[in-house]
This record gives sequence, structure tokens and C-alpha cells, in this order.
Amino acid sequence: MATAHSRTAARLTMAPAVVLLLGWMLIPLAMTLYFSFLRFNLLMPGTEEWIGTLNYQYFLTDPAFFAALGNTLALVGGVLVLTISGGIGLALLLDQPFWGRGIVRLLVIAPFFVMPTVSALVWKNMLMNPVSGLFAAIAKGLGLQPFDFLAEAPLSSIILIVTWQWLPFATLILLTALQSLDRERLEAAEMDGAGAVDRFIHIIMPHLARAMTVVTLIQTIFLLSVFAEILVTTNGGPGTATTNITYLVYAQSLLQFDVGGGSAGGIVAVVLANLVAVFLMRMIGRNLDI
Amino acid sequence: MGQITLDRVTKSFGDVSVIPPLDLTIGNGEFVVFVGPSGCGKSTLLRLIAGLEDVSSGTIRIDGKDATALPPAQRGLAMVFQSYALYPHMTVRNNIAFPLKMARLDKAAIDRKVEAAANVLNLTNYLDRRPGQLSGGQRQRVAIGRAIVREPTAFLFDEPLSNLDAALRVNMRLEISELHASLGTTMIYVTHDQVEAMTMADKIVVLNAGRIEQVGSPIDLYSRPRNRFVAGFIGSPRMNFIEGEAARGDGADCVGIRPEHLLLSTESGRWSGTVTVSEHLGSDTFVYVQVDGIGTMVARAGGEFPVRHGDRVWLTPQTEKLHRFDAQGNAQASPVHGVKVA
Amino acid sequence: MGQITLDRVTKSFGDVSVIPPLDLTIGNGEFVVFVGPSGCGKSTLLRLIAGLEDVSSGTIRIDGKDATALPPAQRGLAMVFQSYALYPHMTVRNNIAFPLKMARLDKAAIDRKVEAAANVLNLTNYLDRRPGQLSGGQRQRVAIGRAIVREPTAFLFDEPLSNLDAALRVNMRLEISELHASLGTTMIYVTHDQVEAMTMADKIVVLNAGRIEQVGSPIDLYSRPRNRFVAGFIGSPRMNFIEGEAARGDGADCVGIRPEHLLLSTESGRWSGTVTVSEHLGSDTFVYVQVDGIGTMVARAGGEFPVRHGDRVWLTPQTEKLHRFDAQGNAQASPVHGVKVA
Amino acid sequence: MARAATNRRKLGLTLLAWSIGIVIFFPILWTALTSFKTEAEAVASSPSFLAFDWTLENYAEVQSRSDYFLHFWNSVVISVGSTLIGLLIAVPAAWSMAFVPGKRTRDVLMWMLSTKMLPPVGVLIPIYLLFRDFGLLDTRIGLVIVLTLINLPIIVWMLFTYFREIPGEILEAARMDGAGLRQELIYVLLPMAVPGIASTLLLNVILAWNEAFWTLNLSASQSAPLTAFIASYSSPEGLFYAKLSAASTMAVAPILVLGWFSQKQLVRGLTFGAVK
Amino acid sequence: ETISIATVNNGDMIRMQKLAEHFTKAHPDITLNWVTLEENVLRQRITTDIATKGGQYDILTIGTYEVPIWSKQKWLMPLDKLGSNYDVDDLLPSIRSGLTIDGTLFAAPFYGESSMIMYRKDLFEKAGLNMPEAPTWAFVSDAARKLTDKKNEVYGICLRGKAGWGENMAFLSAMANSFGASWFDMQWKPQFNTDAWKKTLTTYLGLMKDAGPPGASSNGFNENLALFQTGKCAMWIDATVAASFVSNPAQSKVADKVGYALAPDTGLGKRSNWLWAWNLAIPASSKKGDAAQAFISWATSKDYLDLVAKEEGWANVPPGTRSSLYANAEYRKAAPFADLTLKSIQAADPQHPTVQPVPYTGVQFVAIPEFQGIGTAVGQTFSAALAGQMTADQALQSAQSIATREMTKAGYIK
Ligand SMILES: Nc1ncnc2c1ncn2[C@@H]1O[C@H](COP(=O)(O)OP(=O)(O)OP(=O)(O)O)[C@@H](O)[C@H]1O
Ligand SMILES: Nc1ncnc2c1ncn2[C@@H]1O[C@H](COP(=O)(O)OP(=O)(O)OP(=O)(O)O)[C@@H](O)[C@H]1O
Ligand SMILES: [Mg+2]
Ligand SMILES: [Mg+2]
Repeated sequence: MATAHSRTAARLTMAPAVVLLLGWMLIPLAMTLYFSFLRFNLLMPGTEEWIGTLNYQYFLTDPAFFAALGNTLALVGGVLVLTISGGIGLALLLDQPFWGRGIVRLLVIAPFFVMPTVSALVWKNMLMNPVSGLFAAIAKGLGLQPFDFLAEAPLSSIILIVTWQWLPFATLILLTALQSLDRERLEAAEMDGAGAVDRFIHIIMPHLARAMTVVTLIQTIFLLSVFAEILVTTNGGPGTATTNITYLVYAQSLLQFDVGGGSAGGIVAVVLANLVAVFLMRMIGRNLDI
Repeated sequence: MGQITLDRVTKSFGDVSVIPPLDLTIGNGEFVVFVGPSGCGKSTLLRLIAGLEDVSSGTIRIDGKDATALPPAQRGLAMVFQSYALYPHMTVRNNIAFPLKMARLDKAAIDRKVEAAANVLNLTNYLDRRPGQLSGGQRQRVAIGRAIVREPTAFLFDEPLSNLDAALRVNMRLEISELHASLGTTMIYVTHDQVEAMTMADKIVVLNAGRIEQVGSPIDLYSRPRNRFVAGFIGSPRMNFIEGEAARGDGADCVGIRPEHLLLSTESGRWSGTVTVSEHLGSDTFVYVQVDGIGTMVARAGGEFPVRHGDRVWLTPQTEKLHRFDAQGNAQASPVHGVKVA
Repeated sequence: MGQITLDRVTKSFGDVSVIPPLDLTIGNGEFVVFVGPSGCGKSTLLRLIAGLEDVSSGTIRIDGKDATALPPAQRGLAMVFQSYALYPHMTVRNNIAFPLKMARLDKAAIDRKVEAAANVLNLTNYLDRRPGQLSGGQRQRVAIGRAIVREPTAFLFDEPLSNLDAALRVNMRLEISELHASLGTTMIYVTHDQVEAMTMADKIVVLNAGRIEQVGSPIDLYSRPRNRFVAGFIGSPRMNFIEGEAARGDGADCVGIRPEHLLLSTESGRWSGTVTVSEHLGSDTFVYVQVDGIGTMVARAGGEFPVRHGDRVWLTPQTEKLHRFDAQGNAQASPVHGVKVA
Repeated sequence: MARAATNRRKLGLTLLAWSIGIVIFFPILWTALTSFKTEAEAVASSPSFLAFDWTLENYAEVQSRSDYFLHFWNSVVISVGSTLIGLLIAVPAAWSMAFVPGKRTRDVLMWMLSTKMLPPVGVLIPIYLLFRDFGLLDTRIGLVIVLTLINLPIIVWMLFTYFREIPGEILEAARMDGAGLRQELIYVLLPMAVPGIASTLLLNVILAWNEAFWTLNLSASQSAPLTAFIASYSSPEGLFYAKLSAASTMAVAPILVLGWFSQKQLVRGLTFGAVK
Repeated sequence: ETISIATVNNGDMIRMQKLAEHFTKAHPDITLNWVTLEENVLRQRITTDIATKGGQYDILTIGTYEVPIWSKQKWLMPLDKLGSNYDVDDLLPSIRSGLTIDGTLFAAPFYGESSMIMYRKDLFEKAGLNMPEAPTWAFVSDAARKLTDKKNEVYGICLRGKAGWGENMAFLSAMANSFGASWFDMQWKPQFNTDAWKKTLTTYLGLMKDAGPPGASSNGFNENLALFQTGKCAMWIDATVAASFVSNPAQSKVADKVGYALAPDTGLGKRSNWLWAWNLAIPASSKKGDAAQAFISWATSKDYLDLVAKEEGWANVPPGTRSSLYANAEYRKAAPFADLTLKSIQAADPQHPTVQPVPYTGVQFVAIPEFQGIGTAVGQTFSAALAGQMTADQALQSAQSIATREMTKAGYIK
């Protein structure tokens, strides 16, 4: 497949996608970079002036920044761990024969189709609300004190909501991977005397490694920019307990309309995202053999 | 020890009966080959013995003990799969060591056994590679290594060489035969390759639609096939069958003659016809002849036999090598008495 | 017409030179087979001819016209791939019609040609099936059908039969030979199957690491290999080579003798040794002998030769069939004069 | 491994799987049920599961407040439109990555994916300004453009992994048969990749349907999709659970039903090369 | 002509949307496009749009906070074509003054509100307590603790806890005013390190801990409304508009048991009630100014009040904008809270919100552009304190440093 002809064609066919994405990335990024060196409050047009790195100084010394950094990592990490472990469990379960497998599968994948805004609204108001939510009703029914999820365990609650949304995705990919496992390999292990646990550890888990990589990669992309769930449920609070980098940038540029500061935050977020990207590609992209 | 007895074993998948009641005894140390057309139940039978499938009814005894309900790991058998079924994420060493680890052997013993097996199989230099970095033949050897280390009472092979290319297949065939000679362990081997069956087996089991058509030594089956199915199935190129008037002359509903038992002549003989294709291998020549009134027959000539498309040739059977079958396809009173050196 | 000339053609992938400068002429109507060990560049050479890869230097001429820079579709060649490369979403009819559609033929002409091709290849009943619903042999025939309809100046086949099982391979081999006989079109055929090469080729090209070792008719290569590589590569089981003292006696650094040219005896002969493995095929017996001071040699006996592991046997070469090679492995003055009927 | 799965074991698995499935599905089920309750029942301190007075008034109320069908149609146009255009751009790119891979292929793909890691809030203002200047604010075409761009990397990746499984020999065969690049794509590659393309299409329609940041910020009334529709139901004053549930059900139901009906196709290509 | 109206998703606005067909019937050449959004989203959307001159809307729903800032930027169109029978002088003076810059009206109030106490007469009676019309914080705190009965899910007092300058900070700023605290001194120095603020916050936190509902740190207006309507709060201090919801039997289980009182004070001369109005305004860039003014004129007119009264009853009339409404006997009958609402509105003085003099206007906000950010960030820390994540002292210290930082950055503090 490698004649000069096809290589030229390849370059031409790549071009639209590459050019568009470059434009999509570079143009706003350049503008953002420029704004980040300005005093630029949307509410005070005409007062823009070059202030050098002042915006960065403020953003990076904001105590909320470190909280946000930690929260972002906790959110991404927590959801990844939960969705992957839960996904493996569900995939193993859905791979077994039982009655109504098709329907259960539909039930399990359903959350993936729900808009983040809707799921956040539903969880916050109808399930987790400590007074009129369903969990509170259940707790009261059992004679327990209702738990105030979003106030007492805000980040965990958000992790729970986001996990609920992404669990189906992880399950589907892991299930497909599991079903691609050569049955003869499992039988060979069985002949070799491996029990169910040994087969899981030594055969199934390594086989799922690649799928876990993919799940990690894709979910990280989406989890880094989790936003609607936070906006709807906690507005980043209480305090900064659920402020992630995305939300912090949002607060800066769209609640305070400090475009300069928000842009500086945006650039910082871009740098961080790229660090994560490089890390991901290095650590696990290799595993993908693309 | 390694005696395996199947007693009225049957197997159905849902409503489909794949193995009708079947009896078979495999003696200790024997090399038994299952052959038969695709889908006849060879793999199923092997998997029943391995314990990877449950029998629908009947009993499987291994060394006299009832093993029908034992899980695979406890039957003391080792299996080599067609796809090799190696663990792709483990090194060769760990692949081979896996059954030993599962048996919770201590590290020193495992190392010793793995080294020994690698030695036998010429894998010592590859112990730290992954299966993905090995050639087909090497992979197959790893699969065998994994089976050997367990010191099983019997080995089960399901078409272990069918993914290899011709040259390699010859080598691996010899290696497995030598392994059998040196270990002396019972081996059950599924194949659809003529040559493998003929050259490796102590005993061939010919299966057809789950039934056993004939059991015997390779030479037995070659020279005294019990019926047309076996006669046609064993031997390559396959036996020429002659029916109708021409067969009636030899006192049977159908007579069969193998290509290597037909004498070719450019001058005279019993049947005459024209050459359609002649295949010149150097060592042999196979001549496809359109025989008048009978159909296409294949004959083998040793070395180089200079005929080409369209030439007229004559064929004469070695009469003592004629096989006679009745209308049901069963062999009539055996015409061949003993086998002579050609 | 269908003459293809390669003139100092080379090919490198990045820094790796796969084909060093190579000259080759393929005559009109010839059936040329490329053989050689895996990775020697057979497929690469075929793809260079097809135009699927660019040559690194040199010229390819088809029927005298420079085709080096032409895209594949304009070279007038048709290719049959190892994987068949059928279009799985099209019916057999559409698969075969595809090249005609690309050539903007009108519907009636297309239909006519497709029907004709289907007729030749016995595919008429399958025209409305998808490739997925066909057996391996039928798929291969569709692939050939797709090649035929274009009425190409030459056909290129890259191991077209290697995915088929043994029995089918024999049939398809015959079919392709017949096709060549009836169409008379040039065919270039890559294989690593001995038998295919020997039986189908007008001319075999033996490749080794991108170089041409020898070009000639099958019988030529079989009986007059130009060097040890060709001698060892052509013929199955491969030629026995004897080096050192034993060879010196025959006036060469190395002598070769094919298994079928060794006489086996249980009583006396030139070399003696013990049997390690004897393979009884019924029609032949291959005996692997550990010859004292020389190593393992293989001999073929016709029919059944009753020896077993450990027996002592004697081997005697047919002297006129001995091949002599010098220290560089090149054949010395040809010892074989003409080929005689065995 | 077809050894007798005893019925007892199967029954146990069935119970386990169904309870887990129902727990996971419960929030959606609960929302749907609540949408048929009156507001008073929706907040009742001992919630009833089925035994309540079913009512459709919440749906009527929601429809009278905002034109559901306009938003629905916007959602359809935007998600399907952006996915189709994305496919149009991504197919050639994925073709070249899969069949004419170079040393940079991997890097290009990873770079494309990394563009998705940029936080959208960081570039909202610049994009807003650009959109204003090009008159794209509150237009469907504007949203289609943005969603095309943000989903493009995922589309390219999915198609790439799918194309890679198609043997290159088939495309070479087409080339030998006289097909040009365009014919090769249209007659051979695309039909063969239909399952993968269907899956890509579905996944990206779902992602686009649920994308809430850009759709909300770049639309007003004309082009607002269901994500904007739902934004007017989050915490209005008074009792709102039942209305919120009705609106949520209306926003989620179409894509959920689509997803359910096409889950086989969705799953078929949803591996991103995870399965080999 | 099509005009786009961006509005907030509360009951009065939704009612306006429904009744708008009366307007379009009278103006067949005008069609209306509605964008109804939740308050925070709405504010963000329209601010972005107007600041970048995006021009997506012709009529904006904005609060009293935005009007002076935006009109100073010349972003709003003067409302000079409201028609001859649009009785501007009928608008309540305290409301109108916030919307008028240099004598020009830049936004028309749709409804106005202050805050007051809503309480459960039945519970007070049972506990033998008697609510004065103008209670003090001491009384309110004491009563709240006495009325709390957590076992039966009755909480003494429900107050806003959800972070946001328009959420908990609206309440806390107003409360701080009554404790003699303020946001800034005359040098724009933040004042969270004062005793007055400390007293404010400890009172609030202590009260919520002892007598507040669980999960208070995520309760805003809506959550508290739901709690009160379902009978779970004995007292609730919040917007006066809530009165019509809690007294509406269709929505409220306790409709017939609600009493009203002025927001509490500490005797320093300022009560802890705020002043707010949702107003309709037109971006200066709108090309459909005339049509938009016609609509605003309709929607904020006396006739509109009559229309609502006719269609939905007097209780549902948007309150707090016109004196004439409070003179209307029918309304006073239908709305027992009318009197207190008016008193509360009149009691608020956006020009002089605090006990000490300050450089800013606005009762529960500071009318500078930076306030949204600072207010929200401070709101976050107070919300965190309410959730128990930090002490009052830590929260105040952190608020002080946030505010100082931002004010320094914005150049107020040199
Ligand atoms: N799990 C199964 N469920 C249903 N039918 C099965 C199953 N496994 C095998 N069969 C059927 O049983 C019959 C025997 O299959 P088996 O695999 O044993 O054949 P085989 O002799 O090994 O064939 P081959 O030479 O092609 O490997 C076939 O008809 C097959 O379709
Ligand atoms: N696209 C490529 N890039 C780099 N090296 C290649 C490429 N294609 C082939 N090669 C190398 O060129 C050599 C010849 O390959 P080729 O496929 O022609 O061998 P072959 O003779 O067809 O082998 P086989 O019998 O296994 O098909 C091999 O060493 C192979 O690794
Ligand atoms: Mg089988
Ligand atoms: Mg090749």
C-alpha cells in the first residue's frame, strides 16, 4: 500500500481533519493566550490593558487552585477506579448465562444515554436530597438518620454520579473485550489446574488490560472536563470541596467575567491537560499499539 | 499408567446428537489418532475425555477409576490445542510454568522442570520471549512444553499442527513421535491430515458422524479397510472406485484400487484412456486418466513418466491389491494376504 | 500478449533492501512460479509487478511498454490474493462484475462476461450468494473469476491456495492448470508448496533473499539444481547432503542424494545405520536412518517396508543420481544426463 | 466450556444480575414514574412506587411552557448533522491512517485526541467572539460546526480502529480492478465498514445529543436543543420535581430509545481497538 | 418582527410567557421567542452576550444589581417609549430609584421583593410563643431552638446556605447589615475581620446547627420553599414573593397556617431585609427597540396586573412594583402578606444600606462588577463553614483574604 501515489492521496485525505482541528485548537488558543496577559473584565469594556503575568500570578496563588487540582485528580482517579472495577464485575456477570440477559444489559447501559445535566438534576433533587430525596426516605424507613450527601461527602457524591454515568461505557468495552477472549485459552488454563480465581487473575485480567487502557484514555478525556454535574449539584462547593479545574476556570471567566484571569486559568488547564495527555500516551498509549 | 476407557458414551448438544453410544479403549502408552471428516465429532470426543464437556450419558474411566464427573484439572490429562492457546502476556517460561504454579509447586522445582522441558523441546533460548515473538513451530513447542511439565497420564492433541506450514509440519510430526517414543505416555491425537495419521499412530480410530467406522493400525486400515468409507478416507491420492459393469467382472458391486497399485503403460493394459493432467513431481508422476466407460482414475508412476495432456495410456491393476465391496459398501472377504515389500 | 520484463529492479523498505538488482523475463503465455523461503521477497516482487508498490529503481516493461510508473489498474494485470480479497458485501455476481463496472462497460456486456466466467468456473448456481456463504474453494474460484473477466495480459497469484485444505488444494491446483491451458495467458504464481510449484509451472524461479538462485523448468531444477540451495529447496522430503570425508570420496566437497534415489536394504549397502523413525504411509515408507559418521538420512521405499525404530539398515545411492557441490555450494559438472523413466 | 450450568446456579445469577440491573436503572425509572405524579405526591415523604394517581399534567405543563418539538428537532439536526459532517471529514483521514500508515500516524491520532482534553470553558469567550463576528450565534449551523469539531477526534479514532481490521488486500484488489481512490472508498471500504460506521454514528449522535456546554452557550431561542430546554427546569421556584421529571423524561427518552434499539450496532464498533 | 426574550424560570415569568398571547394578539406584527433559563445560567448567558455585543436577545431579564453597572457601560437602551399611559410615577420609589440613572429609566421592574419572616402560626401557638411584627434576632434565635423537633422533621428555622452571591450571600449580607457589619469600609477594605461580621456568622452558624434542616449548605430559595411548603420549617426568612407560594393551597400543605413578620434586627437601626427586583431591559445594540419597549410596557403595566388578576387571581399578581397595587382592596384581601411586603420594601434603603457609611450602594450586594466573583467566593467559604468543613473564624479569615486579594487585583486597594 505504499506507492508514491497512495502516499500523496494519504496526505490529501488527512488534510481536512488536521487543518480543521488545528484551526479549532490554535485560533481560540492564541486568543486565549493573548487575553491571559490582559486586564480584561467583560463587565468593564475599554479598560483592557497589558498586565503581563499578573493573571497567572493570581490564578496560581489562588488557594482554590490547589484544591481544584486535587479535586480534579480525585474525581478522575476515583471515577476511573470505580468504573473499571465495576465494569469488570458487570462484564463478568453479563457474560454468564442467565434468564433475561438481554434486558438486564439494556438496563445496565441506560445511564450512558442520559444527559449529564439531567442525571445531575435527578440525583441531586430526587435521590440525594436529604429531606425529600428517595435515599432519605429509605433511610427514614429503616429508622436511620438521612445522610446529607452533597454537604457531607460532596466530592464522593459527585464521583458517584459521574461513575453512574460512565459505568455503562466501561462495562460495554470490557464486555466486548471479555467476549473476544479465546475460550480455548480459558480451557487450557482449566486443564492446567487453574481455578476460577486463578483464571481471573492470570488469564482474564491480562486479557482485559488493553480494554482498560482504552477506557482509561477515553474516560480521562471526558472526566477532565466534568462540569455540568458540578454546576448543577454543588456549584463547586461547599467551599471548594468540589471545584475542579474546569469549574474554577468557569467561575473565573463566567461568574466573575474576569476574562483575563479566566484565560490564564484556561492556559494553565491546557498545560495541565497536555501533561496528563503526555503521561497517558506515554504510559498506556503504547499498550494500544496504534 | 494411562489407560482410558469409554463406555457407551453419548453426547448431544441440545437436541442434536453428536456422538451416538460409543465404546473405545485406549491402552496404556498407545498413540491413538482420531481421523474423520470435518464435523464428525473428533474434537467433541477429545473434549469429553478432557472433561471440557460433560457426557450426556455413559462412563469415562481413566486408569480404571471413574472420571466421568471429575473436573478437567483432576483427570491428570494434558491438552494441546489447535490454536496453541498460549497465554500471550506471559513469557515462554511462565507459560510452561503455569500448570506447576497452579499446582503450588515450589519455585526451585518449577524452575527445574521448566528448564528440563525447554531442553527437550529446544526452547532454552526463547524462555524469556513472549509467544507473540515466536514462530508457529516454536509456539507449538511451547504448548507441548506446557503439557509435558505436568507429567500427565495422557496427552490430548487437537489438530496441533494444522496452523503450521508444510515443512514445519513434517518436523513437528517427527518431534512429537520422538517425544512419544521417549516418554511412553498415552497420546490421543486428532487430525485430518492423512500423513500424520498414517505416520504417527499406533492405532487409528476412523470416525464418521460420531460413529467409529474402524479401529486398527495404519497398515491395517490401509490394506484391509472394512468398508468403502475407510477405504476412501485412508490413502492419498484417494483410492479409485469402479462401479457397475466393470466391477461386476471382479465379482463385486464396487472395486477399489489405489493409485500406487495401478501399473501405467503407454502400450497396453487392462483399461485404456486419455491423460487429462499429469503432475510431475520429480520423485513421482501422478497421471489423471479419463478411462473409457469408467471415469477419471489416478495412477502413480515412480520418478519421471513422460506423458502429457491428451496422450493415450493403459492401466493395469495389481489384482492382489484390488478391494471388493458389496452394495452396502462393506468389504467382501479380504483379498489381500499379508503385506509385501514393494 | 503478456510478456513481462524486469530490468535491474530493486526495492528497499526504508533502509532495508529487500530486492537487490534483479533481471527477469517472463515470456508470453508462460506459467511462472516463484518459490523461496518465507520472507525472501516473493510477494514483494509480485506486488512490484502489479504496481501495488513502487520500485526503488529499475524498469518494469509489460509487452514492451514501460509500465514502471503506471498505476495498478492501467497495467492490464489481474491479481488473485491469498486471502481471496473478495468484497464481502457484494454478491458473487457483483464481485466478478466489479472490475468491469470500474471500466464503465455497459450492463449487457457485463452480464454476458460474468455469465461466461461463472460458467467456466462452475459458479453459475452461486451468483447471487455473498462470499460469506461460500466454501473456501468456491471463494477462490470467485477470486479467479474476478480476475478472468478483465481479460488481463497476465494473472498474478500470491499463494492462492494456502488457505484451503489439502483435498481442495489438489482440485483447485488442477483447475488453475486447466485454466492456464485453455486461456493461454501468462500467469505468475507465488507459492511455498513444493507440489504446486513442481506440477503447475512451466518455469520455476527460485528466490533467496531477493536474489534469483535459478530459473528453469521443474524437471530441470529437480534434476540439475545449480547449487545446494536449489537442491535443498526443491524436492520433498529434501535431499540428503553428505559432507566431509564421505563426500570427498565422490570427488566433491559435498554430495547430495534424494530420498527416492537411495536403495534401502536390511542386508547390505554402501552406508549403514540404525532406523530412528519409519513412517509408513501404505503407499510409501520413509525411513529416517542415523548413518554412522554422516548423520541422519532419509530414504524412501515404495509400498510397505517393514522396519522399526532401532533396526539396522543399509543405504546405497543410485550413483548416476548423485549431485556434487563445491565448497561454495555450486554444482559441479552435471552428473545426470537426461531423465529416465523410473 | 459448555458444561452443565445447573439451573440453581443460573437462578442465582439471574437474581443477582437483575437486582444489579434494576439498581443501576433505578434513577431513570424513578424519574419516569415521578413524571406521572402530582407535585405533592412527588415529594411525599413515603414515596409510592406505582400506587399513585397517574397524571399527564406535568407533560402538558412542560409543553405549554416550552416548545418541546422545536428543541427536539434542533437536537436531532445538530447531533445528526454534526456526526454526518464529522464522518465526511473523518473517513478519508481514517482511511489514510489505517491503510497508509506512516511514522507520524500514531502521533497525529494522539494529538487529535489531546485536543479533546482542552477545557472548553477556557476558550468560550474567544469562540463566542468569533461566532458573533461570523453571525453564527444561535444558529444550528454554528452548533453543528462546533460539535463536529469536538467530536471529530473520537470519530477518527473509532473509524481508524475499525478500518484497521479490514484487510488492506481488499482495497488493493479494488485498485487492481481499476477503482480510483473515490471508488475504492465508496464501493468497497464504506460498505464493508457499515457496522463500524453505524456504531460511530450512534456513539457520536449520543455524545452530541448530550453535549451541554457549547449547545447551551452558543444558542438562544432558534437553535436551542434539548440541553437548553432542560436548563429551564433546574430549580425553578416552588415544587418542581414532577415537572422536572417530565422534562427530563422527554429529553432523555428519544436518545435512550434509540440507544436501546441500536445497542447491538453501537457495541459492535465500540471497542476503540480494545479488542483484537 | 421577532423579538427574543431571555428570562428566568420562576413562576411569575412563566406566567408572563403564558399570558403573552394577549400581547401578540394586540400586536400581530410581533412574535416572541422565549429563552427561559435557570437564574445562574441566565445571568451568565446574558452577561456574556451583552458584554460581547452578541445581540442574541432583545429583552433581558436582569436584577437590580446589573442595572446601574450596565447602564453605566451604555449597554442598555433608555426606556423612553413606554407609552403615555405607562404610569412611571406609580412605581415604588425605592425600586424605581435603583433603575434610574441620571433621571433616565433603564429597566422596568417586573416584580420587586424584599425579605421577611414567614412562620407557622400553629407551631408558635403550640409552643406558646407569640411573634411580634418586628422581632429581634434574639427572639428569632430563641424561638427557632424551641420550635425544633427533629424527630418529626420540624426545623426551627430555614435559611439559605447554598453558595452564591445571590444565594447565601444575599441573606448573609442583609443579616450583616442588621448586625452593623458591612462589606467594605470607605477605603474599600474588606470588613470580614470585624467583630460585627464575627457575630453575624456565629449567630447564623449556631442557629443553623441547632435549629436548621439537614443539608442546609445546599439549600437555596427553592429548596427552602419546598421544605416550608411541606411543613418542615417553623420559620423561614426569605424573599417576600415566597409569601404567595406558601399561602397557595394548591402548592402548600401549610397554606392556612402562615404568618408574616418583618426581618429581624438587633436594634442598630437596620433590619436584615434586602431589596431586589427582576426587571426587563433592552440591550443598546438591539435593532428592535420599539417592539421591545412595547412589550416591556405591556408586561410591567398596571393593565398587566389586572390581566393576571383576571386570569389567575389576585394572589398571583407580580408584587412589589407599583403603589397602586397596594392600594387595591381586592389585592389586599387576596394577599394577606401585602402589607408586610410593602413595609419590608420600604424599609430597605439601597443608597444607605449599612449602619456605618460605605462607598457602595446595594443592600445585599455591592454594585461593582467584581462583586459577583467576590460574593460567590465568599459565599463558598461560608457555605463550607455551614457544612462543617471549617470554623467561623477560618471562614472569615479566608473570606477576608479572598476579598482583599480580588479588590487589590481590581485596583480598588492601592
Ligand atoms: N457447543 C456446541 N453446540 C452445538 N453443536 C456443537 C457444539 N460443538 C460442536 N457441535 C457440533 O458437533 C459436531 C461435531 O463437532 P466437532 O467440533 O467435534 O467436529 P470435528 O470432528 O472436530 O470437526 P473438525 O474436523 O472440523 O474440527 C458438529 O456438527 C458441530 O456443529
Ligand atoms: N511494507 C513493508 N515494510 C517493510 N518491510 C517489508 C514490507 N513488506 C515486506 N517487507 C519485508 O520484505 C521482505 C520480503 O517480504 P515478502 O512479503 O515479499 O516475503 P515473501 O517471500 O512473500 O514471504 P512469505 O512466503 O512469508 O509470504 C521481508 O523481510 C519483509 O519483512
Ligand atoms: Mg475439531
Ligand atoms: Mg508472501
